[in-house]
Amino acid sequence: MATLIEHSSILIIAVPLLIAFLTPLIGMASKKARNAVVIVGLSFVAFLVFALARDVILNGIHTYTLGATSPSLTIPEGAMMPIRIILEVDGVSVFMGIVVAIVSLVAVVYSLSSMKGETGQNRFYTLLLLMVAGAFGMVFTGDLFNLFVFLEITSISGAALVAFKTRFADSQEGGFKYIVVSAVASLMVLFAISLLYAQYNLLNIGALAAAMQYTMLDRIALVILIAAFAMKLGGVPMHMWLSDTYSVAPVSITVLLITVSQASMYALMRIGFILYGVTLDLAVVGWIIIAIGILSMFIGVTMAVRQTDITRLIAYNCVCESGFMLVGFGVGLAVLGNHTALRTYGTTAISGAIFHMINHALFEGLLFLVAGAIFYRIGTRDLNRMGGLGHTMKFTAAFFLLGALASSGLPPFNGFASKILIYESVYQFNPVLTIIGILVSIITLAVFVKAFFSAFTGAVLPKYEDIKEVPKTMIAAMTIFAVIIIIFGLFPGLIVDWIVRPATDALVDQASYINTIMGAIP
Amino acid sequence: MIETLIRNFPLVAAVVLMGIGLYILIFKRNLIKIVMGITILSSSVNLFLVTLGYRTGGIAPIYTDAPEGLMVLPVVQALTLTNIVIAVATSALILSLVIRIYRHTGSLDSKKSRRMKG
Amino acid sequence: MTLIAESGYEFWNPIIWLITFAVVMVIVYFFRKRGVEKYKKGEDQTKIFLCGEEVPGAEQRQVRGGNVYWGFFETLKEYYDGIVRLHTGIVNDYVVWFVAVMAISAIILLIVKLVG
Amino acid sequence: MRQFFAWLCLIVLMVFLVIGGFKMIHPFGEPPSAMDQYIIDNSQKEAGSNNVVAAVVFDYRGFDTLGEATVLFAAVTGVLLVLRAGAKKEEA
Amino acid sequence: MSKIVRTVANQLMLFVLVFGLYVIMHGHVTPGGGFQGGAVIASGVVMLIVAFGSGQIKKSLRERRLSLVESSGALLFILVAFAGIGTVFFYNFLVGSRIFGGIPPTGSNPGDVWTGGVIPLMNLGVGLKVIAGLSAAVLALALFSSGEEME
Repeated sequence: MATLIEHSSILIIAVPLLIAFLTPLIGMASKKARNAVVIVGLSFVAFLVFALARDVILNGIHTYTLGATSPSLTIPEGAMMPIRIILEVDGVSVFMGIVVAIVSLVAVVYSLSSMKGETGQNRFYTLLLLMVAGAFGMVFTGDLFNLFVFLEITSISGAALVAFKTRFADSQEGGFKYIVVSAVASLMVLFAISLLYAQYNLLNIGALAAAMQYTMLDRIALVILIAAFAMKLGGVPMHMWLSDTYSVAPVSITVLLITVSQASMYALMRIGFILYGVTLDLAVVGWIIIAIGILSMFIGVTMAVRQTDITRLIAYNCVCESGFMLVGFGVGLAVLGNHTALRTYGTTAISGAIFHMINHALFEGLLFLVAGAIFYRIGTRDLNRMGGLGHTMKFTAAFFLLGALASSGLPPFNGFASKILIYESVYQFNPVLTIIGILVSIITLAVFVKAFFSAFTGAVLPKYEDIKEVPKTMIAAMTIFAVIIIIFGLFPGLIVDWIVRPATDALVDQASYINTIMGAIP
Repeated sequence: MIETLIRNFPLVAAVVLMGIGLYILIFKRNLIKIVMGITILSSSVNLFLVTLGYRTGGIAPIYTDAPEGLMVLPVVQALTLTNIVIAVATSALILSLVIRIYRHTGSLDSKKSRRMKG
Repeated sequence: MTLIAESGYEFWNPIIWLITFAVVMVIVYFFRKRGVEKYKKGEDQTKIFLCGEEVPGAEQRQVRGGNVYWGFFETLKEYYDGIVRLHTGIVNDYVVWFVAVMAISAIILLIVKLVG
Repeated sequence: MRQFFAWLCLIVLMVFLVIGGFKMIHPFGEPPSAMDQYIIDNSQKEAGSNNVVAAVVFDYRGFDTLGEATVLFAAVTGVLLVLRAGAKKEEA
Repeated sequence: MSKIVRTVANQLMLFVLVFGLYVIMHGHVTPGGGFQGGAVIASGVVMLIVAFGSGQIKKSLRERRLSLVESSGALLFILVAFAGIGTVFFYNFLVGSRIFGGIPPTGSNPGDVWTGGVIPLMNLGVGLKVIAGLSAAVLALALFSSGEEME
């Protein structure tokens, strides 16, 4: 077991890759075996993630030097800096790992029946596993160029999966937009990385953070990195690809795309808090991120109100929710240099944002799964052609209501628990932000009242009288999300104490991240 | 100032190439030209990376029958190799999507062929 | 333990909230019980009454999703005209916004460097 | 309008990047080389390879190469997925 | 294409294969490696497609076989990486052993193929993968744009 824990951080990334390479061969033989292998492999990975999370929360940061003579040997003899690629897993990384593990399992379970009858299923599962592996790599790696490579893996497999339903024109268009945007963003990220490499001849995040001088080139690299990752996570005004992409992808892929956007937000925070850390003009960078967040909240929700396509509506709501996280992180970044403010409300804001990340993945995922269930049954996403579905699809309606209430921050669901943290702390930073946030939450409720009203209520339409409930596995997948949402809503204190606090402490503690790498200089 | 320009000209050239790529991505509506713009953008990043690794009078970092002399930096060349392969993969995928879009909409114009807006 | 009270402004405990909710539900149930005996199935009071006109079918009765919040959009017409015009689904514009954000934040950071 | 805005942003960004090119701390031809020099000196001992770039690609940064191979694998799988036959009837 | 082109392409393909395999297997001694050699052979396949037409090539290069080769190449690569997990993932465990275990003398030397540890094996895996992958992608694009589709 100790050996397994020691190697777990690389196994979590490499096992999905191995299964992905095996999937085409197994799929040629039998479909059932392929599905079984995929589910068993992802469950094993999830188990590893939880074991690793326990280990990290108990024993501190976990490092793994690839190709060295020992996993903990970060710096070889005779060198003053890390040479090889190092996986550095701290609280935030395992938190994101937990999110990816849960969501990927649910996505696969949902795909089992929602993808029935489609052609090219072998490649579908292969790319899905590659996407999961890329997301794990993005959150676990401690090397900037490695981060870029995994970003590309998620982008390419995601674009191919968005265009999975090749018989629809708009799904092809969504895949095209996604790959173009991702390619431009990740190329600019690589340019910024090369700017950093040109000055310090380093690629490791911890070593770069130790050597950072915040020169002119560092500012330019910071600007490019912020813009690129904000584009990847869909912050206004770079959010337009998001609604086009999320609304046309198969929903089990959309759920994974959400976690990929969360991984991009994780990368943004890693760069802001750890890589640049206390050297940058915190207030200014914090306010830039807060401005993007406020714009995302307001424009996202106001655009969501007028949508008549249900998945587009939920996609714009995703933009709005990620605005909340950006505001929380921005406040935490703005007060990072000021210790009293950080202790009084900065850490609370960061905790709220981190807690909102997993809640966002959960309830937006649930809403997308419900939208996919509706599309699976009645074959349209247009709210104008829906009505009275609540009479026949009772479970689906209940799940949609649950997700909607959680997303608009009504008690006692998890969305409220994380939003109240953000409200309280941001109020002490700047009351106007909190007022805007509460207003946006109210409009969010209006958005979902509209969607629920026009889709589920009313008399049964004659053309939908023979609609049945969706298959068992889809119900099971939605139930997993629903149960986790209710648990998180009823015991928020436990969740915050167990996984959110360690993540927050890891994010604000730049010194220990650096010392874990650079402390081993002989 | 001017000798700095002369000295750092390769770096500036990479930046100018990146400007050309962004120009194509912004102003050209043809989908194939968009793919070209992305390729040019990645080529500019490759040029920048390789330029960073150059040492004056350096030789290739290969010891087989190597002449005497300082070797240029190998890591940037590895990064460039990675980026080249990634660019190839990306353009292959984008081109396949462009073919599908053309089959569906019969247009290669990013404005005429779009279905979703607002 | 299930208490989140960092700021001291207020506290949030889902258990207490649930108890309150249950009490309110009990009260609501009593109100409903008082009215439920008067309700008889299969009479006119259970049918839809539309000024004596005959009731249209479900298709016509259903309020379309596009018609909800009509007044809201009418009030904010200018805002929505402006904001929707920005959402051109053209991929080139997405790159324009990306470049714009990079340029603007670069200017901001440079000004900060010159001032401070 | 859009043209002007786009030109403005592009020119501003390019100006910043060119200034960055001037402001290079280490001018062209003399890069900082601590990490790379270690690799150049030790690649034959540790990786047993004459080709230092191959040593970097497959030994020192082998994980990046695994990711790169994965990217190519994903792209080829994606091409074959997008261009697959037997997709149901097309709707424009 | 005309008969001359087909004949020349047929003869040329042999040399392309030999050169590509040379580049792949000498990647740790001379410039080159798996990607480069694989790209060389894939370009040879592209030459055949240009000469004979994609429909002709489709008969001999089945997509099933190509994806089989590609997956096996990727599997070889990642399994070689896994084999080092006794010490550390990606550990170069073959240096000093009997297979490809030679250690070249430090400094400039004539070069020896029997060195490099796991690097030649990884080159081979990546080479197989790039050959099959690029050929499959180009063939699929050519077939689809010429109207007929892959099975």
